Amino acid sequence: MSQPFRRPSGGRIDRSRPLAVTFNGKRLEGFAGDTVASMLIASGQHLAGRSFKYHRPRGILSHGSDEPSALLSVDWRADRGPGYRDPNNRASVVEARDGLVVNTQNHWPSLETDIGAVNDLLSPVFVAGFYYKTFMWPRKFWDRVYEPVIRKAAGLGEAPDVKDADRYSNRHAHCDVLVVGAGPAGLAAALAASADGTKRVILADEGSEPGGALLNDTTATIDGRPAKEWVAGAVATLDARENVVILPRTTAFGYYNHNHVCMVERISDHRADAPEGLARERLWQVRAGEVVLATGSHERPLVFENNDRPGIMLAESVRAYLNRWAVLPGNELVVVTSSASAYRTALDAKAAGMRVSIVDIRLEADCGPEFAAAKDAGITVRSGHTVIRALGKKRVTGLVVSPIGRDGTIGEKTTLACDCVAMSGGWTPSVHLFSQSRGKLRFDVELDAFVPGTSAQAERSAGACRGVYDLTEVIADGAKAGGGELAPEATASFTGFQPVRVLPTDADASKVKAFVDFQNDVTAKDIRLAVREGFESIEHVKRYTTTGMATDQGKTSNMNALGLVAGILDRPLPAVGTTTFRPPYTPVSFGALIGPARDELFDPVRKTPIDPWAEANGAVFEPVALWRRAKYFPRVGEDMHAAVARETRAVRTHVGIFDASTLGKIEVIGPDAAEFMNRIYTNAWTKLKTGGCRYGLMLREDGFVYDDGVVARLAEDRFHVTTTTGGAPRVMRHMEDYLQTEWPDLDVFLTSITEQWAVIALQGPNARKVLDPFVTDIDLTEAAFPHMTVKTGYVCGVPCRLFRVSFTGELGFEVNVPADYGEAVWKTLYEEGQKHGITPYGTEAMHVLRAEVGYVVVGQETDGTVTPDDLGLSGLVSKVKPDFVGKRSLTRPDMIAAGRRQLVGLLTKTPDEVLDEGAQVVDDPAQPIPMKMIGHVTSSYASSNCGRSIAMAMIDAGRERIGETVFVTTPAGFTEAVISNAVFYDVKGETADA
Amino acid sequence: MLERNLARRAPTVSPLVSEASVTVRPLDPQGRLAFRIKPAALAGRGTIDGFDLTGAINSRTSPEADSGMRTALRLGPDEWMLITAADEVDERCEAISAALTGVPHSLVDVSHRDVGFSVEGPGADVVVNAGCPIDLAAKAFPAGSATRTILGKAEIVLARLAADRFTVTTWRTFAPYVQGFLVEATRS
Amino acid sequence: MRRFSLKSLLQEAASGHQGWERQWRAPEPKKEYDVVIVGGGGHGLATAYYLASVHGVTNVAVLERGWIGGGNTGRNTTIVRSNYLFDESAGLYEHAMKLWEGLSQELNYNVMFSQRGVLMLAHNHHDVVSFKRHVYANRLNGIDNEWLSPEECKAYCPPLSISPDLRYPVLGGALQRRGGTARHDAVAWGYARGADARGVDIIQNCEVLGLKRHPDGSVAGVETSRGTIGAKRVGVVAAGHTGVVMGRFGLRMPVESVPLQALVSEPVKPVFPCVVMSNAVHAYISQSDKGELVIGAGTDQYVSYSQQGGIQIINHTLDAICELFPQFGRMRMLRSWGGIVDVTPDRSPILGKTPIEGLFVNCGWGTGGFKATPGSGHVFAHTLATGEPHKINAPFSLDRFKTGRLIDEAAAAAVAH
Amino acid sequence: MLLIDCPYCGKRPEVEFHCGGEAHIARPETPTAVGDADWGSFLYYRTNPKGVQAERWLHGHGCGRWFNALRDTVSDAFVATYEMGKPRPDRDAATASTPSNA
Repeated sequence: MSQPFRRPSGGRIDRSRPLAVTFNGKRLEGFAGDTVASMLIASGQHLAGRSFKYHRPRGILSHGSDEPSALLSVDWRADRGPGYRDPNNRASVVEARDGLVVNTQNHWPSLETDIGAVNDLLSPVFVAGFYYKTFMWPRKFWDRVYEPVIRKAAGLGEAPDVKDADRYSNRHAHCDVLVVGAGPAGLAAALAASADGTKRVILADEGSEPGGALLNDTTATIDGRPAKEWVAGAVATLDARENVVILPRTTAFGYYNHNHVCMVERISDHRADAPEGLARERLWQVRAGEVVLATGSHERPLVFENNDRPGIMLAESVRAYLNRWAVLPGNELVVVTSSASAYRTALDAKAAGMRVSIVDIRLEADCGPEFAAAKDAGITVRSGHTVIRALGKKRVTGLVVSPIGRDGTIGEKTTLACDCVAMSGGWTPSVHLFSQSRGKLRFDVELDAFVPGTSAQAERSAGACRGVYDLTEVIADGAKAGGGELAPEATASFTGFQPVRVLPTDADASKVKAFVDFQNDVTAKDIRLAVREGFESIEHVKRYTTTGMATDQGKTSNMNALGLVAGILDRPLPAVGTTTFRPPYTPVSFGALIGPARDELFDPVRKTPIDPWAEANGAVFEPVALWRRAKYFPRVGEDMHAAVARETRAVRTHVGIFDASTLGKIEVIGPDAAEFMNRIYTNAWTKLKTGGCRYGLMLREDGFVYDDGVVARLAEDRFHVTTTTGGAPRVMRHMEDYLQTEWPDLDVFLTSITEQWAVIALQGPNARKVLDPFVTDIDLTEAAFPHMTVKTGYVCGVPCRLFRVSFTGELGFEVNVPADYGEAVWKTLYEEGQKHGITPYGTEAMHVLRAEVGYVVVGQETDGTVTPDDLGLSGLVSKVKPDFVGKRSLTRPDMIAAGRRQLVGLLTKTPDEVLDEGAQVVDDPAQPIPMKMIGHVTSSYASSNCGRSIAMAMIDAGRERIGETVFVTTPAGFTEAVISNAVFYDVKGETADA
Repeated sequence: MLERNLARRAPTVSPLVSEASVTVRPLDPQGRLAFRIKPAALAGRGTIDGFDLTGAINSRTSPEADSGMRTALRLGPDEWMLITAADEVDERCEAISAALTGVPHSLVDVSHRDVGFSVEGPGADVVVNAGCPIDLAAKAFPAGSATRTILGKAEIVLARLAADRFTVTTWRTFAPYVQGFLVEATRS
Repeated sequence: MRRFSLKSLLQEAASGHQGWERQWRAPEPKKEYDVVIVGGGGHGLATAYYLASVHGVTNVAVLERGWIGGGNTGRNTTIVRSNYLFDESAGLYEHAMKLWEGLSQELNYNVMFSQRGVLMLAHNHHDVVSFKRHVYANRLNGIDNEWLSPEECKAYCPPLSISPDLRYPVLGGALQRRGGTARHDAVAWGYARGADARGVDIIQNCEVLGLKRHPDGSVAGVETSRGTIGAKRVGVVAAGHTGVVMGRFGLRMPVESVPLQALVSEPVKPVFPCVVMSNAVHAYISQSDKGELVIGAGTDQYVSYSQQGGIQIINHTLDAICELFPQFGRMRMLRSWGGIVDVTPDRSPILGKTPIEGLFVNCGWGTGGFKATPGSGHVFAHTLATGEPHKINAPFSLDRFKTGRLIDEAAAAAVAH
Repeated sequence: MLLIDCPYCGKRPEVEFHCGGEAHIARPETPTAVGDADWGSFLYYRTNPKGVQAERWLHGHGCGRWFNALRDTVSDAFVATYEMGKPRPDRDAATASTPSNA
């Protein structure tokens, strides 16, 4: 397509840099500086999409981010393969560049011929909320028949179907003053705030260049110079100041607590030359001392029949396309307005060579100086007129207008032929961010708008976003908000408007489709229906009709909807309520919000020092909290079952080596360390000798088991505490909490040493033999180094804390060495162990081994509702200590009630049947549903050492029921099992407890 | 001691390089001691074993002249991270303990727990701010500052040595993530 | 009440829909009611509806501070399921599920209950065991819930990534096929319309300021911003504001109110067939009839009545969503919002008597109240009508915080619900 | 994201902190002497005010200290932060002022 509607000169486009994009498979030409919308208009193409519900032809309504209609699917980098396409892009903000592939949405088979448009004919049925009233019969038909049809019809574009191929980045920033919006108010504010050089200022604007509405303006002057020169001067000044950061293409979308403002910067989408790998967008998380909101205002459409026809645009947008992009939105323009500002459009269009007339809803007497200006320019103005309807379908072809009589009667109708309509119903300050900041809005009757009232944070609004429209005042207001003063001489603006909700008409209001919300296809009659049905709060109206809920978040529709409801109810507008604005101001990509947090940077993967060896030796890993742990080490041809059977046998017959580095470790130091331990754990610590170890059990204050682990006393005032892998951070916090808030008098310090030490467990009868050659200064004999003791010394020449402990029941050592040496020590021991049948084992074998000897795992046997006694561990609960965390709760009535679930073993009748972990237990599988469940399986394994399956379970009063037969659920039904003690394996030879 | 027979292996931080102006480089091993003492118990001792403990909370004190590199990062009212040469940890521990005989305190060797990176070059602060939400302006976080904070989803200790030079220290298992995060940030 | 049907819709279409009447009246409050319900959300309106329809108690007022359904009813991610672990919870939520299944017809209001299935993903061994425990318990309680392999999860939810390279690979999932979503606003409106038609007064913009009591201490009525209203019994169903209302009545409650955030994407054509919940990575997602991806995030960590949380919560949730569904990275967040949820120590609701005779409370639903709406209303109506709890809600007493007989679904399953 | 004035570190972002719930709930001196109802109240009942509340925060990813704060639960504005062990500032009735983050 060529550019028949491109003006021969002017505009903020670079005619030396032509470009082309692909639109619905056709070539569309334009210049650097164009948007896709301006290119469409240049080519004469106004039809740009189909509407959400009725599939009506839609054009381009606006020139900015408030565009509700012209939504496109854009493939930003079609040349780089898939992964760069996304739907619902507003044509008015997609900056044109070579290589863009854009397509219209929501039609079949084509934009021009859309079968879905049949909905438009059915629209008498498809009114607001019609779906609440039908589709109820037959009952099963909703999700099977009706809903799929509705869903298919709904939605806008097609979601991407492959992984996003772009990168995104994140930036936390701080400043003294954040200015949002780089129109005249924002520029003035930034100039003032940055003047003395002491304040860090960030100036952000969603547009591609600073200037705001002045970019649309070719006639305004400031201090005698064209406004664009003033803009250029201001930008140059700001650019030169080191304390200022100017961010174009950066939308402040969320105003959160304590002046935390989030913005998205578009980095690469507009650049044809963007190198691959350049981030697409950047999320700015700005913490600002003060925020100046200079976010401008939105023009209101007028509501009349067929006001959605392509070619009908907002008046300021027509002006923007004429001046900024040098395109003619048509040849024959009718300006329909109740606002003075639209006269500027008429004048500019006239100057650009369009045939122009004005239809003003206002009476001549209510107009300002704009009226005479139009007359002087030779433009016909029909004041006191209304629009009855627009003609045309895929493009407006005319307007039926009529004078409004004194009593509101509709006079004789005239048809004005046209191919473009510029409409303006006045202005709505953009108070979104102010409202998000929790500032209180105030309704200003003069301005017919909600404006910022009381601020809730360190924030000021300036310019049009608080209803200041005259250019001179806007600049002064901005400067004031920036902490300075400016009194420029600017040309007077045409300001003021008369609020009009729905244009007067003599048509049957119940039949007429006059759109309030363009994207969601909400008409004035929908809103009337909602009110008729008792939906009077604006929130109810919104939800019932969906007005204001579209991707433009009601920027163009909210005030018209509110005003209409207020008018019907005959209430003052604020009494109907205003909608609260929620982030984001404009839609924000998930990619920008997650930033770098994807793939490897999604969540840290914590790997032990021995992990490289495990990986090299074919380990299968599993995630445990943030860690990855070796689960088992399969040999060729082995599945998990076979590998685990081999690993567990090796531990009981020879020796196994296990990476226990993930265990949480805390060093507890201080003269009051033992007293602190007494208060935190259920058992007593005072009598534990230096060099001794003890298993410790920790409760929450509510009496339920919280964590456990072996604790070693390294010195009178020093304990080495271990915790579960997943529990380490919360145990540390729990301890610090009590220490700092309840017992600040105790002289105790906590240090996390989880990652200081690599922990290598050697378990099995040959454990000592493996270790012996590498220990010179520790006597490893049973007599010198009995079970549950600890010694420090050297292993392989490396400083070591050597624990004689066991989580398998076998002879066991846990070798703690500084983490950097972990892998080397492991390898050394592993090599030596070859002589002794050493076998590396993973977490699965570890679980089996501990279950064989009846050791519980907190988090597996326990679930936050289990007491020590439930686990059969009441012996670990001191009866003597006056207090410890959780003690008091253990005597609450329900904690000592009979029949609580208790830990027992379960042995299946068929020895090789392995129960499902999580399976439920019943006494009688033949009972009717709902069945009485008496317990559940917590751990279950095939035990090679026991020659059968074993399981642990929590069973109601289980310890009294040992020997009884119960029934356990299986995927297919039930199986029989006998309740047993939760100890299944009798350790032979030198055992842990020898 | 047979120690030298064994390879000391830091976590698998990859030799990621970036063509950006900011470089992210793993630091050589250092001796690190987590030192805790209630300020009152210091009883006026300003320096212990050459470590200057007089710095304000969230500051870093390092006697420039001292080649022994005895740096103290004050991370909390009663908490310091003492940095010394990797092979001097035992000596330092003994000396400090001796100086504080009878005074409740805690001294724990965490040399192997932590891994450090330097982030250096024009715009280093911007790279750190890609994931660290604190204010790094010269006024708010001047050279000589040090604090525990967050980088993305990892906890770090951040110290500023000069306007464009930081060290980022993290627990060893978070080191690959932190390194990856910083290198990724240099690309923007 | 004018019946809704295709026939009535077509009739009205022919006449420009001029004949529809108000869905509920806007009455002035009477001097006295048999029952006053404080709180016009889904639970309160359902309570009123069942009081009238099941118990014949029609002299009932629902007092709403703002507009009905404006609290958590209209702010949640509309997930409905009943696959709870403990018998008590399963009983309550399954009771609700059965009511959901006929609700549109019962109310003559299409609440768009869509049994699209709720799939809860297991990402680690703990999840697997926990979900299987649920599956088995549900089976024995007559509640559908089944265990799916990763491949079966993928087949049920094709957009899901089950790549073993995921940070937290999908090890399987628990699927409740009868679970799904409903149209939240319609639930409030449908109950309101049904209750109104049976004589219940729904009074909006009426804030309850205090409790009026007889000399013997029992309930006499409530003080409101629209005057004193007498009542024989008062039921407080004020969700996040329960603590505030009960505070005005002189009672402390074991609840804390925290912000809970959610968001929707821009609408797209059908791309997501069911509801997926992933507790390990804190993300819930479904697609609305309108085409928006509806995504539930977590709670903020502090008490707040602000309906606004921090963006880090949203970011964290979207991290997880894009990890599981990498193709959604280019989707855009259209709207985010917060609700105020009242959370009890055991994450189970409180439904029953209070220390004040004649005063009853229904609160503490935390992040999962929407799904219980019909059941909650049904048993609370029983409680208000008879003065005694229904056997289904008897375990959910205030007393449990004294005895320690908690119903700790959260602890037992590590499942947000 | 809140900006929290740690008594030791100054204003820092919320992600460095962990909220520990209502403050000044004293753990009974002798828990065993407390009845079930009172113990249940200690464990589970919180004021949950709509207005200023005293609450505990831990600067876990910072100086590691627990401290107390007064915060308005309606505006989320902090009224004061103070060291653990210090009495609640006498500003119960104070409404949170507009925060100036400058």
